Amino acid sequence: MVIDRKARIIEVQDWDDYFLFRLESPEIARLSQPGQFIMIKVSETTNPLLRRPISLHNCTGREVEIFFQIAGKGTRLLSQKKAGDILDILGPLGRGFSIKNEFKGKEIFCVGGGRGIAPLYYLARELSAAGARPVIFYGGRTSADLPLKSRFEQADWEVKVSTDDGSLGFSGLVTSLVESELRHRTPTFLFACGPEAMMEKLAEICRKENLPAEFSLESIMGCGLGACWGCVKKIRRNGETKYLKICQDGPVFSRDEIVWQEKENG
Amino acid sequence: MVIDRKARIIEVQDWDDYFLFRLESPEIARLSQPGQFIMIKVSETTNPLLRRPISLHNCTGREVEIFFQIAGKGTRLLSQKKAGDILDILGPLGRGFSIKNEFKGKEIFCVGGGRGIAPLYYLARELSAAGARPVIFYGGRTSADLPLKSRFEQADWEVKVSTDDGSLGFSGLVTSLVESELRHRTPTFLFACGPEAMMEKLAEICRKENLPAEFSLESIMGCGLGACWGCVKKIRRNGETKYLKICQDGPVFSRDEIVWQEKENG
Amino acid sequence: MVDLSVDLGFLKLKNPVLAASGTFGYGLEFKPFYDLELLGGFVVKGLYFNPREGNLPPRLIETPSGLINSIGLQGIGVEAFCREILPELAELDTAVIVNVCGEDEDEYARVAEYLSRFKGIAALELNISCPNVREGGRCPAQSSDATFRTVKKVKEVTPLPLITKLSPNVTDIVSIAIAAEEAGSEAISLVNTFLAMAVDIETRKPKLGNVIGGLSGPAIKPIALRMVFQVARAVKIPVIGIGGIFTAEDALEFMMVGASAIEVGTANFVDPDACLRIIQGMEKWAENHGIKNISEIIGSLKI
Amino acid sequence: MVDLSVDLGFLKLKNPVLAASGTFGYGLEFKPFYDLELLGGFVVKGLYFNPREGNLPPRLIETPSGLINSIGLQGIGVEAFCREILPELAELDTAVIVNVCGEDEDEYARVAEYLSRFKGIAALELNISCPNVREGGRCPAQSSDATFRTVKKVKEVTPLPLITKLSPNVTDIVSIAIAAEEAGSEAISLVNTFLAMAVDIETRKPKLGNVIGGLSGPAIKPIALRMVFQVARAVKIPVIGIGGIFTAEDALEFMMVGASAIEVGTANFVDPDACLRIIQGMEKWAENHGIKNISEIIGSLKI
Ligand SMILES: Cc1cc2nc3c(=O)[nH]c(=O)nc-3n(C[C@H](O)[C@H](O)[C@H](O)COP(=O)(O)OP(=O)(O)OC[C@H]3O[C@@H](n4cnc5c(N)ncnc54)[C@H](O)[C@@H]3O)c2cc1C
Ligand SMILES: Cc1cc2nc3c(=O)[nH]c(=O)nc-3n(C[C@H](O)[C@H](O)[C@H](O)COP(=O)(O)OP(=O)(O)OC[C@H]3O[C@@H](n4cnc5c(N)ncnc54)[C@H](O)[C@@H]3O)c2cc1C
Ligand SMILES: Cc1cc2nc3c(=O)[nH]c(=O)nc-3n(C[C@H](O)[C@H](O)[C@H](O)COP(=O)(O)O)c2cc1C
Ligand SMILES: Cc1cc2nc3c(=O)[nH]c(=O)nc-3n(C[C@H](O)[C@H](O)[C@H](O)COP(=O)(O)O)c2cc1C
Ligand code: FES
Ligand code: FES
Repeated sequence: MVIDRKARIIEVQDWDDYFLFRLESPEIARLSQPGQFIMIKVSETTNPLLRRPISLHNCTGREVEIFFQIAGKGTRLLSQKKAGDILDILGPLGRGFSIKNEFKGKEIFCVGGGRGIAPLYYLARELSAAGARPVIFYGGRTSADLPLKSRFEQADWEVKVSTDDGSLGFSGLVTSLVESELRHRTPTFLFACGPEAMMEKLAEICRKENLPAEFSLESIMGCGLGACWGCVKKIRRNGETKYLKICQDGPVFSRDEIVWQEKENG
Repeated sequence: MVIDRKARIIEVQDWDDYFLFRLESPEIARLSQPGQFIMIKVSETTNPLLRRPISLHNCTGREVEIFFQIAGKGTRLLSQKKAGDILDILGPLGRGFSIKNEFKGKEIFCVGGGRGIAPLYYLARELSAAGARPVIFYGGRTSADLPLKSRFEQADWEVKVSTDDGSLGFSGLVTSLVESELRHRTPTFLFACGPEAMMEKLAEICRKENLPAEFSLESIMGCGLGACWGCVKKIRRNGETKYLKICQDGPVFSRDEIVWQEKENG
Repeated sequence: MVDLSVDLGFLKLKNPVLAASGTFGYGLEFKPFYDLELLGGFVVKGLYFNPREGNLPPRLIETPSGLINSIGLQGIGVEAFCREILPELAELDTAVIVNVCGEDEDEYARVAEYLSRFKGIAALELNISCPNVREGGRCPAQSSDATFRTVKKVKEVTPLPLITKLSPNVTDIVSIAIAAEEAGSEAISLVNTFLAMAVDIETRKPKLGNVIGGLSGPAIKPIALRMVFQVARAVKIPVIGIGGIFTAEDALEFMMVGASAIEVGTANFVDPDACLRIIQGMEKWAENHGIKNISEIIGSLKI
Repeated sequence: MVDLSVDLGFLKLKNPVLAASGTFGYGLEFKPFYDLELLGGFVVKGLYFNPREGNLPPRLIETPSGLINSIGLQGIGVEAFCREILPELAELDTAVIVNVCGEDEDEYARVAEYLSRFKGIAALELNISCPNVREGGRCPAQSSDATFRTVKKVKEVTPLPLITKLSPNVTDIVSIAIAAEEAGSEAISLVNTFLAMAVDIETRKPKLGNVIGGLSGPAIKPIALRMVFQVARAVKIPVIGIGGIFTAEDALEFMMVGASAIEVGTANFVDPDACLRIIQGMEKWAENHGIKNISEIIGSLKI
């Protein structure tokens, strides 16, 4: 469903490579789900050509937030926008995370790697609202990749950070941090978003621990609307394994549905 | 000769569709001639792809000025630059107007149509410096097309303006204004820059009055450096009629050299 | 008031703007954006007889002013289409055109024959030009003979009007267009995508799972326009122009060189109401230029 | 230190970067920007035997990420070139390649034969692919036979190594490349420009005086890359990649799919020291990736 097409930027926060925009977008704020995303037009010319998918990072009142990293020329152009500019957007799109009634009172692991942290703030807020206890795992290469640490901490959730280079928090991959926590804790569910290798490893850990989980996948998107079949991922569902659209059937899929490694260039 | 590649914008002045930039470009300021131009990179992406040619409007000390009109997407992008930005330029390029010793003490007509006024400020200053008396004819469709009127007037030159719609000065084409002045004045030379139809008409008037003249031509330019043969115009010179490069052999050509109307799409 | 309608002979369109196959889903995906009945029509995603998996991802790569895709015609197959989608489309007061694919000449005919049993289809667009399904991107539209044979075979099994969609990956597009005309095609549409590739220099692998894909978007417009110009002068049947049309001005260029209608592809991704914007822009342009019937401008190029 | 040199067999280049014909004048135009001896080499503007006027202006039109030109090979002719320009070029310690044109097979041979009398030319690039001189843009590189005959004829009259430059306006670029190889060409370069056009909707006239021109620039890169990939796998002689190369990364993509060297065209207009930037970027990339000889990456694509 697409309900908002224009969103005014109210505030821009930046940490070199990472940016947080607060946008006025009343309908999306009212009707979206954590894990959904918007498609943003980043350029007035034909290069870059396509819109860029960005998750909803937070929704409150009439406002939504997005959090993104500069990954290439599209996100760079986006980062140059200023408060007062109007963004041309489509959204909310996709199927988000499943927040279940039985999460109430339970511990829920939310694992974000790098920019993959973006949708987890909105998710954790909704989990809290549903009475669950989110535990945030936030991994990055180095401390500069964890700009949202204090924001999550201020929200009064348990926050565990890791850096590959040991510059902040646990030294090593966030997957190892999750694994070691699982030795003495038994969460009810795990949600994750981040690099595919991270999520694949988490899926493996979860399977071993019998921990149900959902993952938010990425892909280059042509339309974001289910019209181009460009964003597909091999998914096992209803006894069939086939290409489903990340933009429409996802971006969130559950642990055992995802075929992580398809043979390449085959 | 290309001597400057970067120029910092010091000041921007704007009148809706027209812009005047003051640039720091010491070498061009020192070594250029009126009628020469620079090639400006207007975009970081590939659309628009090519640089845009813009005349030198003025040169003083370490600074040069350019004056341009928004004509399409390239000049629009240029107009969005701000003081402090660095322009990527090539210049000075081309062969400018010929200021001759015998102009001393004589009246010289300088005719600009619309954005074609741009190089005439620099020209008039050098004419003054050489002891000549420039008379500026400045034509536009309407009064909004004459933003530089007061600038020329402040320089203490005789300035005659015309508008097609009569909203300011002489009502009608600038060519008619020139024609009527020629009934009672005998200038020594005429320089002009503007729409080709205007210049062609002026060439005809000058021939009738036996008034020598030079015209600054426009063309879409690939390189501005004489390397692509993209910018040519049919020119009669040394007994031959052939395609010469506006960027290198021009942009200024003299009255009888220019073959105004070539058969089209032939 | 401008009359935007154009008459293809076998089909009268409300206006010359069609959404191009593969970029408009089965149409319904765009219902949230505007009333589909405002369109001249739309061409649904290419259909084989059976459902198809499509190609290995990644399937899309952006290039300067262009997009390479190697979808490989993933789709639900013609039976599911006729059962699940067509009934809703058939209700619409706009031209619904179905893009017909085949692994071989027989499959084209089977798909066309099957579709002919249903109501609500205005025409078939014969996609003999998809670069994404065979080794090296070969397709019938690269040979006059194969084009003639395929069109002929399909003509024999369907009463529906045929629009043959050509590939730009050829030396002489005119000879292919003439082959389609001689085989009885009611119209020609062109162009499909240009065979293209991109390499990830870090992994040293092709960026597309399928190695090679098809280039579309503004990058190709000048080449597509030239081909439409050449074909429109060479055939008597109507020509539908496709390739990088993003604005009303683009559409008008195609019509001036001889296209009776146009299809909008990649632009639908960048802006889901691109077709609507183009229709409105065309109407406004015609109004400003005192043009009463948009069809006046078809082939009006002065040379 | 990275060794950037590449060996074409008949010619060793300091580095794989050549400036492309028609975009670099006669070379000397770029002397103000950098020392021409830093280049792998450059290809001078196409020469016919006699001076040529070229086509009616306008000759250039910008398109999204592309440029259409219809220069029509204006130039001074081979005699004036050898008299006025070549002596200065011959002094340069870099590969000077001359782009050879002809109205017919005989003229190609005459130009090549004449050039062979002079010192300082490293190779001839046979421009059998210029779209701007004949009706409808036809050229020998659109037919295997004409390609074979033209190359063969030129081979007979010159001891200079031949690089045959192919047109992308063909159905099967591989078959043309093979024809050139079989006729004895020492190398293949591709691509020349794509036939294209643009219309001014206000005047309803083609934007180019010549109606049709050739498209170059980043827009065509993905198609050119695919063609170089296909040709490099099919021939044994070295392949020089051309088409929309603006950055070192672009150049590396072409080399990975099999090009032994590359030519930079339109980029020289946008940035007169584009070639230098590309050479430096390549060197830096190789350094960062621990590559000692740039020639290691030729054809290193993993599929
Ligand atoms: C559903 C979804 C939600 C997302 N949410 C966020 C978010 O909240 N914050 C955030 O920072 N990023 C998010 N992303 C990723 C973001 O869309 C990409 O980083 C962005 O599109 C890259 O565009 P670019 O022009 O900056 O980079 P490009 O120059 O296009 O590419 C840079 C590199 O990123 C790769 N890439 C390009 N597009 C994508 C893509 N869509 N997904 C993955 N890799 C890509 C390219 O292959 C290339 O290697 C999300 C992606 C998806 C699919
Ligand atoms: C030597 C020279 C000096 C110039 N000096 C000035 C100056 O001082 N101030 C100023 O305002 N303009 C000047 N121009 C004109 C200016 O270069 C063009 O207006 C500009 O390039 C248009 O670019 P655009 O992207 O804004 O328009 P586009 O979107 O590219 O085109 C808009 C329209 O202008 C036409 N056009 C495009 N480029 C040119 C061109 N180079 N010459 C003529 N028409 C063109 C197009 O065909 C189209 O109709 C000069 C041109 C030349 C050749
Ligand atoms: C993602 C994608 C999928 C496509 N699928 C089809 C298809 O199924 N059948 C077809 O005939 N053309 C298909 N095409 C080609 C388009 O219909 C159109 O011919 C081409 O994209 C050029 O137009 P454009 O530049 O406006 O996109 C597809 C194009 C894209 C980008
Ligand atoms: C203005 C211009 C003139 C050209 N003239 C020639 C020529 O004389 N001979 C030739 O073989 N190619 C000529 N070309 C083609 C280029 O050498 C090159 O093959 C083509 O532009 C593609 O490369 P690019 O995208 O890097 O420009 C010309 C290209 C342009 C843009
Ligand atoms: S992005 Fe187009 S179908 Fe998902
Ligand atoms: S613009 Fe290239 S030669 Fe004049």
